[in-house]
Amino acid sequence: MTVQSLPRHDVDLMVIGTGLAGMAAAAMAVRRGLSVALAGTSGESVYASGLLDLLAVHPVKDGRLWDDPFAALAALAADEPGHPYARLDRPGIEAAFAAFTAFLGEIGLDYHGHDGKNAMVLTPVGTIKHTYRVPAGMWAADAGIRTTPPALIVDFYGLKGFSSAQIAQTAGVFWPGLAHVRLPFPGGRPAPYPEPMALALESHKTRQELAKALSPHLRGREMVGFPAVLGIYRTRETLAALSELLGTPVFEIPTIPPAVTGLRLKAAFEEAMPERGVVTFFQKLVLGVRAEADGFACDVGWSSAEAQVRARGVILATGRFFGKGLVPHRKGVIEPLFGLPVVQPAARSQWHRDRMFDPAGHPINRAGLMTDDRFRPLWADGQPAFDGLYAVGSILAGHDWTRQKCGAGLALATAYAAVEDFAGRR
Amino acid sequence: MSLFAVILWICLAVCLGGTVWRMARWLLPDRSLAVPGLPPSGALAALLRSLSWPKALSAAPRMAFTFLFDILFQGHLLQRGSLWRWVMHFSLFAGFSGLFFFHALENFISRPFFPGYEPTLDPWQFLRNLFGAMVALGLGIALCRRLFVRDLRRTSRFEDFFTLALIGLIIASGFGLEGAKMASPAAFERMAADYYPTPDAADLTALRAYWATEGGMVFPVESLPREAVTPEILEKGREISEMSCAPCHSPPGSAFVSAPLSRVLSRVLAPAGAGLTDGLWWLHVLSCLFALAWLPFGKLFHILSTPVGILLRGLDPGEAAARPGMAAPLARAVGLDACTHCGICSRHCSVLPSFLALGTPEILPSEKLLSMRRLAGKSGKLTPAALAAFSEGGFVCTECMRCTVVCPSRINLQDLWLVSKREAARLGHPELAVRLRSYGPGVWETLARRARPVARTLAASPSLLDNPETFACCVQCSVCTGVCPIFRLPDIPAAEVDVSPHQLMNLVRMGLADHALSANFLWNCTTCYKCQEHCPQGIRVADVLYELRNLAHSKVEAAARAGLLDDMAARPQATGDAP
Amino acid sequence: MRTTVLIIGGGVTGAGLARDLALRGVACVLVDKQDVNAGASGGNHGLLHSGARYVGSDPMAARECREEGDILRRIAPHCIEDTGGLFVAVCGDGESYIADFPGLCAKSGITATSLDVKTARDMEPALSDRLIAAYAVADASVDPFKLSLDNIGQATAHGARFLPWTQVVGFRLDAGRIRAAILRDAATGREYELEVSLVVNAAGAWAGRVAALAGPHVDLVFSKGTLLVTQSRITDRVVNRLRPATDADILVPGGTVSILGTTSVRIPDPDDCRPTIAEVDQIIDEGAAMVPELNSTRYIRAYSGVRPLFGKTSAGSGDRAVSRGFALLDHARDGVENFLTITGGKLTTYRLMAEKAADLVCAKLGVDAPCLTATTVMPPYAGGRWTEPGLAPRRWLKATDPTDSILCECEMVSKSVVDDIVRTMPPQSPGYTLVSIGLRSRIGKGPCQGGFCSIRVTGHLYDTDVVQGDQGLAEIRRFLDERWRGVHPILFDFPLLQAEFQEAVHCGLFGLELVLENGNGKGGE
Amino acid sequence: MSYAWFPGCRIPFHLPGYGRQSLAVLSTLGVHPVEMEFNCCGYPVRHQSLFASVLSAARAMAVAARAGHDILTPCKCCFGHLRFAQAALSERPDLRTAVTDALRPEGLRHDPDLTVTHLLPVLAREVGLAAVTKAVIRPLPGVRAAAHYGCHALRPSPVTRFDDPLSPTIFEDLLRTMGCVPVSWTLRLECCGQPLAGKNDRLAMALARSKYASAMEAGAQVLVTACTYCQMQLGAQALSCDLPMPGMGGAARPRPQPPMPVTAVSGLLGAAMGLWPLEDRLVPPPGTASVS
Repeated sequence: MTVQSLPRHDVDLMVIGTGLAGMAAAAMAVRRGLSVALAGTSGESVYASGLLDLLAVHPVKDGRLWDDPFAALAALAADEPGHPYARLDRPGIEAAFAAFTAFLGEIGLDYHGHDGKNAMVLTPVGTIKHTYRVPAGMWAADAGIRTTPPALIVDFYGLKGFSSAQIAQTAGVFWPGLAHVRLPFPGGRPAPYPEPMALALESHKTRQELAKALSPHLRGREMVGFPAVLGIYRTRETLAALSELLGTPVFEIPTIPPAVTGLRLKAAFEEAMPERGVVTFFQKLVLGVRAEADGFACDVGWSSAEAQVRARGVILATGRFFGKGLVPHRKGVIEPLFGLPVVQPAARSQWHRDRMFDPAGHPINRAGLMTDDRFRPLWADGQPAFDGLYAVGSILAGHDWTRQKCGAGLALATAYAAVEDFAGRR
Repeated sequence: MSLFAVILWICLAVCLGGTVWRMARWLLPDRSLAVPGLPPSGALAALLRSLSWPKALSAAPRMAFTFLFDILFQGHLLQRGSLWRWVMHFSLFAGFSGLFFFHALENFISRPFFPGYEPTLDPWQFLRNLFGAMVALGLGIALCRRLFVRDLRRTSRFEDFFTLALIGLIIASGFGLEGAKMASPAAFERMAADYYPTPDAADLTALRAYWATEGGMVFPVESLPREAVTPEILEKGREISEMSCAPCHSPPGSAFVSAPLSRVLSRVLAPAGAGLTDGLWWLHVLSCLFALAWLPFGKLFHILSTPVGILLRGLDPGEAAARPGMAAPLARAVGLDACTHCGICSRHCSVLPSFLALGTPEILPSEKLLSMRRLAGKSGKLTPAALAAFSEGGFVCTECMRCTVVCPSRINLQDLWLVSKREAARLGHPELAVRLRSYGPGVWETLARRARPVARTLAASPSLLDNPETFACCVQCSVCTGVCPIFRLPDIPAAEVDVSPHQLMNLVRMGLADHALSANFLWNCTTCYKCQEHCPQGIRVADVLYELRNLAHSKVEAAARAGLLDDMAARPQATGDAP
Repeated sequence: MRTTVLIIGGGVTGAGLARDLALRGVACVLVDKQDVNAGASGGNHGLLHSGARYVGSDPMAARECREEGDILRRIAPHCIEDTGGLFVAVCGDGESYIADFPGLCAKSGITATSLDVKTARDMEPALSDRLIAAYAVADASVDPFKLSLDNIGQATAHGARFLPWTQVVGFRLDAGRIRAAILRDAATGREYELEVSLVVNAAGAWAGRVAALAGPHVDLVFSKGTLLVTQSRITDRVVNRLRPATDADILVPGGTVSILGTTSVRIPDPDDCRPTIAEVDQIIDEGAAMVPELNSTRYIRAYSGVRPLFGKTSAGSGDRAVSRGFALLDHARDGVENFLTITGGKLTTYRLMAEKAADLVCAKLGVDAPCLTATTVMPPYAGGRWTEPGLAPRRWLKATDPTDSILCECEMVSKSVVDDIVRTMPPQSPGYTLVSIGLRSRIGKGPCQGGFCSIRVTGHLYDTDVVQGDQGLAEIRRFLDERWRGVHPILFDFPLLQAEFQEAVHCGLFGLELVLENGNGKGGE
Repeated sequence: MSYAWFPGCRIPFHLPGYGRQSLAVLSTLGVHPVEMEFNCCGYPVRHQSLFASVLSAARAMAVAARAGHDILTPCKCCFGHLRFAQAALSERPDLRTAVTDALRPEGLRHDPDLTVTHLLPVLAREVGLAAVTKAVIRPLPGVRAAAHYGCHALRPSPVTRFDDPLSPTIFEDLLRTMGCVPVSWTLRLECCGQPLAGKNDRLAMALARSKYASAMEAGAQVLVTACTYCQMQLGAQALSCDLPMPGMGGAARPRPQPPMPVTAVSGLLGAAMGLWPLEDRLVPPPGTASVS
C-alpha cells in the first residue's frame, strides 16, 4: 500500500479568501501575469448583494449620506487617518473598480454606475441602498428612484422575505407611483426559493408565461421591479429577454442574502478562475501557513490538509468574523492563521453598544489588522509581519463597512493595491 | 402381499405422485413467477415452439455435452468450484447411482443384464462396498464442510443435516446389514443347510473353522470348539468352501468395508444374532423407502430437478434475466426446485457483510430462495414478518450476478432476484425506504421517544444527530436548500418538498429528529451532498440526513420486533403520493 | 370607561389576579405599560420548583412550592413539562449541605430520591464526571408566557379586559379614594381615564413607582437575575446544584433549549435591568462545573429579570436571604382606601399570591365569592399556545397546506401560525405588532434572533394588511432592538458571526440605521 | 502501485461493457489492475445502516489490503463510499471497534493507509494527460462533449478529495486529450437522479431529464460519464424510456434514437486510442462538429 503524498502546487501568489476581496485579488493577479492559487469557502461570495459600494456614509454617527463618494473619501481620509481608505488615492480606487467591473463583464456580469456619483437601488424592505456600481439587473432602479415613474413591483406566491406590498408601501414615501402585484410563479411551480426560480427564468418558455401573466397589470406602468431572480448563469440574456417581452425597463430588487445576486458572482467566479489558470481550492480553507525563505508553504484542506501550495506571496482576504478571518473568542479577537495582532477594544464589554442601531456603530466592527501603506500587516511593534504577506478587504482595522457602505470598494481597492505592489516587486 | 411390498408400493406411489405434483408446478408455475403480460402456463409450449428444428439440431451437441460433462461427470462443480466440492458431490452422486442401479435395482438391471450376477460375488461385492464407501466419503466431506466452513455453517439448516443423516443411515445400515450377515452364524447355518446338504458334523465344523478364520465369523463355542481349529481342519474347510460356497461367495476380503465391519460386529453384537440382521435389513429397507417417498418433498428432489435445470439453462445461454421471454416461468420454477441449498451463492454473496451487520437471513441468496420457493408454492402466503424479511433481502441485493455465476446448479438466480423485488413490491412490501416514506407523522410520533423535544448532548453518543455541535454554527442562511437539486425541479408537488434541507436540520437541532422522519423530503433526497459541500459553515447536512434515514430504519425494525409494525402498516398516513 | 378593579401589571401575578377575580365574577381590567410578562415573570428560568431548592433557606416557601406545583399540574398541565429534576453536587461542594439535604426535604414533605452518581450520569449524560452526589426531585419546567396568557385568556373569557401597551400615568384621587386611573397608550400617547372601584398594583419591580402615583411609599430593592439560553436542549431534566443557593446553579430545559442561571445583582432602577457581559462570563464559568458542555455550547441569548424584594434592605450579598415570599399591602394604612399593592413572590406560587390578593379585594368590595382558581381547570388559551417550543414544527409536519410557508425558519413558525396569533392577540398599536407576535410565539427565539424572521414576518404582515405604510421599518427596528438586549451580552463565537451577518443585512444592505435617523427617503441629495 | 480492480456490483450484469472497456484502456496505458472477488462497497445500504455499509466497505478494503493492493474502481459511488467509510472509520472509534470485531473471524484487518482511487484520477494524474494524449491515435476533433461528474466522487470533498468540488477540471482535461471540446453547462455538477431510482422514479427521471436537457442546451453532442450508476441512469434517460422495472419482461419497444448519446468515458477513450471503432451512435453527424 502506498501512502499518497499530498498534491503540491507552486505559484507566485496564494490568495486566501473567496469573498469579493479574494476574488478581485485573484482576478487582478492573473491580469498581471502572476500564477495564482485561491482557497476559501463558498459562503464568502454567496452572501454578496452584488452591489459594489464605494463610500456613502460619513461620519457614521451623523448618518450623513454622500452623493459623491470621492468627496466623502476626502472627508473620511481627513477625519479618520486610520481608515484603510486613507492609504489609497482616487486613481488607484478608480482603476480597481474599472479593472474589476471589466473582469465581471468578461464573465458575463455587466455593471453600471454614474461617474463619480453614487447610485441608488431599492431594498426588499423598501429602503434605498446607496452604492457605487450596480449590476445590470438593478440598474433601472436608480433612474426609477430619481424620476419616480408609475411602476409595478412584482413578487411570487411562496417566495418568503420578499413582499411587493411592503416595498410599494414603504418606498411609497419617496416613490408614490408604485403598484404591486403577486403572481403564481409561471411555468410549473418550483419550490419557493430564489435559486430555483432564477434557474427556471433562464428558460424562454417560463419568461413568456411570466410576461403573459403580467400583461394585465402593466397598463400605464413604465417600469417593473422583480425580486432578484432573473437568472443565475445567464442573467444578461434573461434580463434583456424579459425587458423586451414586457416592453418596459425591468429592475431587480435584491432578496435577503444569501441570494441569487451572490450566487451569480460565485458561479461566474467558479467557472472563470480555473479557466484563467488559477489553481482553485473552493470550499477549502488554508489550515496552516509556514513562512519559508522565499515565500510561504500553505496547507489547504478542510479538516485536514488535502494539498500543499507554495507561494512567494500571500494575500490574506479572509474577511471578518463571518468569513472566519477573525475569530471572536470570549476573551478576545484573534487572527487564527498567522496569529497577527488584532487591534480591538480593550474588553468585551466595549465591543458592542446597547442598541443594535446605535448611530455610532459598534466598536468591534472597527477591530482588525493594522497594515503599512502597502497593506502588509504589522506585528505589534509596527514591523511588517512578512515581506510577501498582504491583508486586504474587511479584515483590515479602522473601518465600519456596514455603516459606511464601503465594503466592496474596500475589498477591490485594497486588493488592487496589494496585487500591484506584489507584481511590481517582481 | 408382504408388509415390505405394501410399504414399497406406498412409497413408490408417494414418490411418483409427489414428483408429478412437483413437476406439474414447473409447467403451471405460480403467478409470482410469471412474466408480466404473458401467461405463465404456456412456458413449455413456448419453449418448444421457440426451438425450431435447425435450432434444436444445432443445440443437440451442446446439450449432449452438457449431459455428459456437467450432469454425469458433474463437471459443473469443477467450474468455479473447489476440487473438494467436486470430490464430495461426485462421490455422492456416483456412489449413490451405482448402489441405486446395480444394488437397489439388481432385479431389473444387474441380473437381467449381467449373467451370473450374484451380489456376493466380485466384482459386485467389491463394487457395492466401493460405491458405499464413495457415498460415505462424500457424506463425510459434506458434513465437515457444513460443520467447519464458517460461511457454509451459517446457511446450513436442519434439512441439510437431515438429508445427510438419511443418506448416512441408508449407507450405514447397508454396510451394517452386509457386515452382520457376514458375521452371522445363523446365516451360515441357513446357507450351509441350503447349499451343503450333507450334514457331516466334522465337515461342517471344518467349514465353520474356515469361515471363522478367513471370514471372521464368530461361532458359539458349542458349534465350533476352540480346539477344533487346526491347520488340517482349516484346509478341509477351505476345500469344502471352494466347492460349495465359492460359486456364490467371493472371499469376504473384497467387501473392504463390510468385512472389517463384520469382525467388529461379530465381537460386539454376536449375542443379538439373527435379530440383528433382520433389524438392520428393516432399517436399511425402510430408510431407503423413506428416502424414496420423501424424494419429491425435500432437497433430494434436486436429483431430478437440477439436471433438468441445467439442461434448460443450456437451451438458453443468453442473459435471460435482462429480457425474460415466454419460457422464463418454467425456468424459474425449475430453478427454484433445483436448489440444493449448498450455500455456495451465499458464501460468495456480494452483500454478505450487510447480512453480517443486519442479520436478516433472507439477505443471503440461498435463504432468500427458500422464501421465494414458499412464496411460489403458496401464492404469496408468507406471514407479514416473513414477507418483510423477504423484501429486505430482495432489496439489499445489488444484482451483481455473482450468485448466478457461481451456482453449481446453474440456476438463473439473477432473474429470480429481479422477480423477487417485483413480487415483494406487488405484495405490499416495496423497498423499506419506500415504505418508510409512506408513514405519516402519526406513525413516527407513536415511535418517538417523547412527544416533546429531547435533549441533545455532546456526551450522549458519537452520532451527528445527538451532538449539539453539529448545528452550533448554523447561521440559518438556507444555502443548503437553495442548492438542492430536488428543489429546482419544475412542477414538483408540494408534498415532495414538504420540508427543506435546512428545515430538516432545524428539526434535529430542536431535538425533534424522531418527528422529522415523517418528512417526505427525507426520502426524496438524492444524497448528492451539494448541501453539505456548499454549506458556508461546514455543517454535514447530508451526513445528518443519512443518520435520520438510519434512525428511521432502526426504529421500524425495533417496532417490527416489538410487533408494532403490522399495526402501523395497517393505517399508513401517507401524505405524499407514494410511488 | 369604568371597571370595578384595575390591575396594574401584566405579569403572572396580575394575570393570575385577573383570572381569580373574573372567576369570582368581579369585573376587572388588566393593563401593562408593555405586554405580558415584561418584568420578572418573563425573566426567569421557567422553573416549577419542587420546593427542594428552598428546604434549607425557607421551609415554608418549600412547602408552598410543593403544594402550588401540584395544583398547577392539575389545573394547567399544558403549561408544564414534567421533566423531573436532579440536585447534583460536584467535587468541592459543601459536604454538610449534601448530608443535610435529604433530611431537610423530608421535613418539608418533599420527595428526594438518592441516586448513585452513575445512574445520574446515565440519565443526563451531559453532567460532569466530577459528580459526587445526586438526588431526583419533582421539578418541572413551566412556560411562563403561556401561563400568563392562559390566565388572561380565562379571565377575558369571564369578562375581564387586557390592555397591553397601556401605562398608568396617574390617579385621580378623591377623599382618600382613587376614583379613576389615567391611562396612556404607549404608541399613540393618547391619555384617557378609567373609573375604578379599586386598584391593585401588581407592577412587580415597578410597584413602587405605581404606588407613588397615588401617594403611598413602597420600599423595594431590586435584585437582577440574569439567565442564558443555549441553542439546544442539553438535559432532559432540571438540574440544580446541590448547595446553598448561589449563582448559575440551575439548568432548566425549556422545550428545545436549556436555560442557565441565575445571578443576583442589586440594581438601583428596575429599568436598568440588562444582562451584562461580566454576569454572562460568571454564569458560564459556574454552570460549566456542573455541566462541562456549557463551556463550549452555543448560546442564543441572555436575559434578565428583576426581582422586587420587599422588606428591610440588608446590605451585602444577602439578597437571596431577603424573603422570596410576597408582600400584600393595603394602602388604607397610607390613606388610600381602595388601593392594594402585591409584589414579590415567585412564579411557582403566583396563584396563591393572587388568591390572597383577591381575598382582600373581595373583602374590601364586600363581595362574597370563594376562590375557584385552585379547582377550576385553566383551558389552553388559543393565543398562548404557540409559545410552546416544538409545537409549530410538529404542526408543520402534520399540515399539508401547500399555500402555507415557514416564516421563522429557526423555530419553524409558519404563516398560518402568525395569522392565528394576529387573530387572537389584543389590538396592537402600530410599531408593536412584531414584538407582540414574538412574545406569543417562538419567532425570534432561535439562532437567527430575528435577523431573518423579522423581515419575513413583516413582509407577511404587509401581505395580510396588518401593517401599512412604512410602519414595517419601525416594527423591524423595535423587534431587533428588543432581541439585541438579549444577544448583546453573548456576542462572541457564533452569535457574533450571526450578529455580524445580521448587521450586514439590516445596516449594510437595508440601511435601517440611516432610515431610523433620517426617515425613509432618498437622502444624500 | 498495484491495484485491485473493484468493478462494483452493477457492472457484471448491468453494464459489462464499461468494465471490459475500462480494463482494456487501462491495460493499454500500462495499468494492470488485478481482478479479485469483492463484496459490495456498501453504498446501497448506507441509508439503511451506517454499520452495514461501513462494514461492507471495510471488508472489501481489507480483502484488497491482504492481497497487497490498492483499490481502483470505475464507479463513483463505490469510490465515494469506500472513501466515506475510511473517513468514518478514522473519526468514529466506536465504528472502528465494531468493524474490527466483525472482520476478525475472517482474519481480515482494516488498513487505514489503503488508497482508494477512481478511473479518472488514474488516467488523468497517474498515467498522466500527456501519456493519454500520446495514446490517442484516432482523436475525435471538435466533438462537443459534456462531462458528467457524478456526486459521490466530488462530494463531500474533504472525504473524497477527487478534485475541486465546485470547479472540477479533471474530466474536461481528459476529454481534451481525445480531441473533444468540453462544453460548459449549467447542471454539470448536479445529481443524475439514480439514488432515487426505484424509490421515487418520477423525481429520479426528472433529475436525469433536466441534466440531459441542460447538456443539450449547452450544445453538447455527447454526454460522457465515468460512473456505472450515472451511466445507467443517464443512459436510460437518453433512450427516453422509463427505467425498466426489475423483472419486467417483454421485448423492448423500439425507441427513437436519442438526440444526444450518453456514453461511459472508457468507450470513448478506447475508440480514440484505436482499441475499437467508435460506436455509430457516437459518430457526430457530418457538419455538426464545431471547429475549435
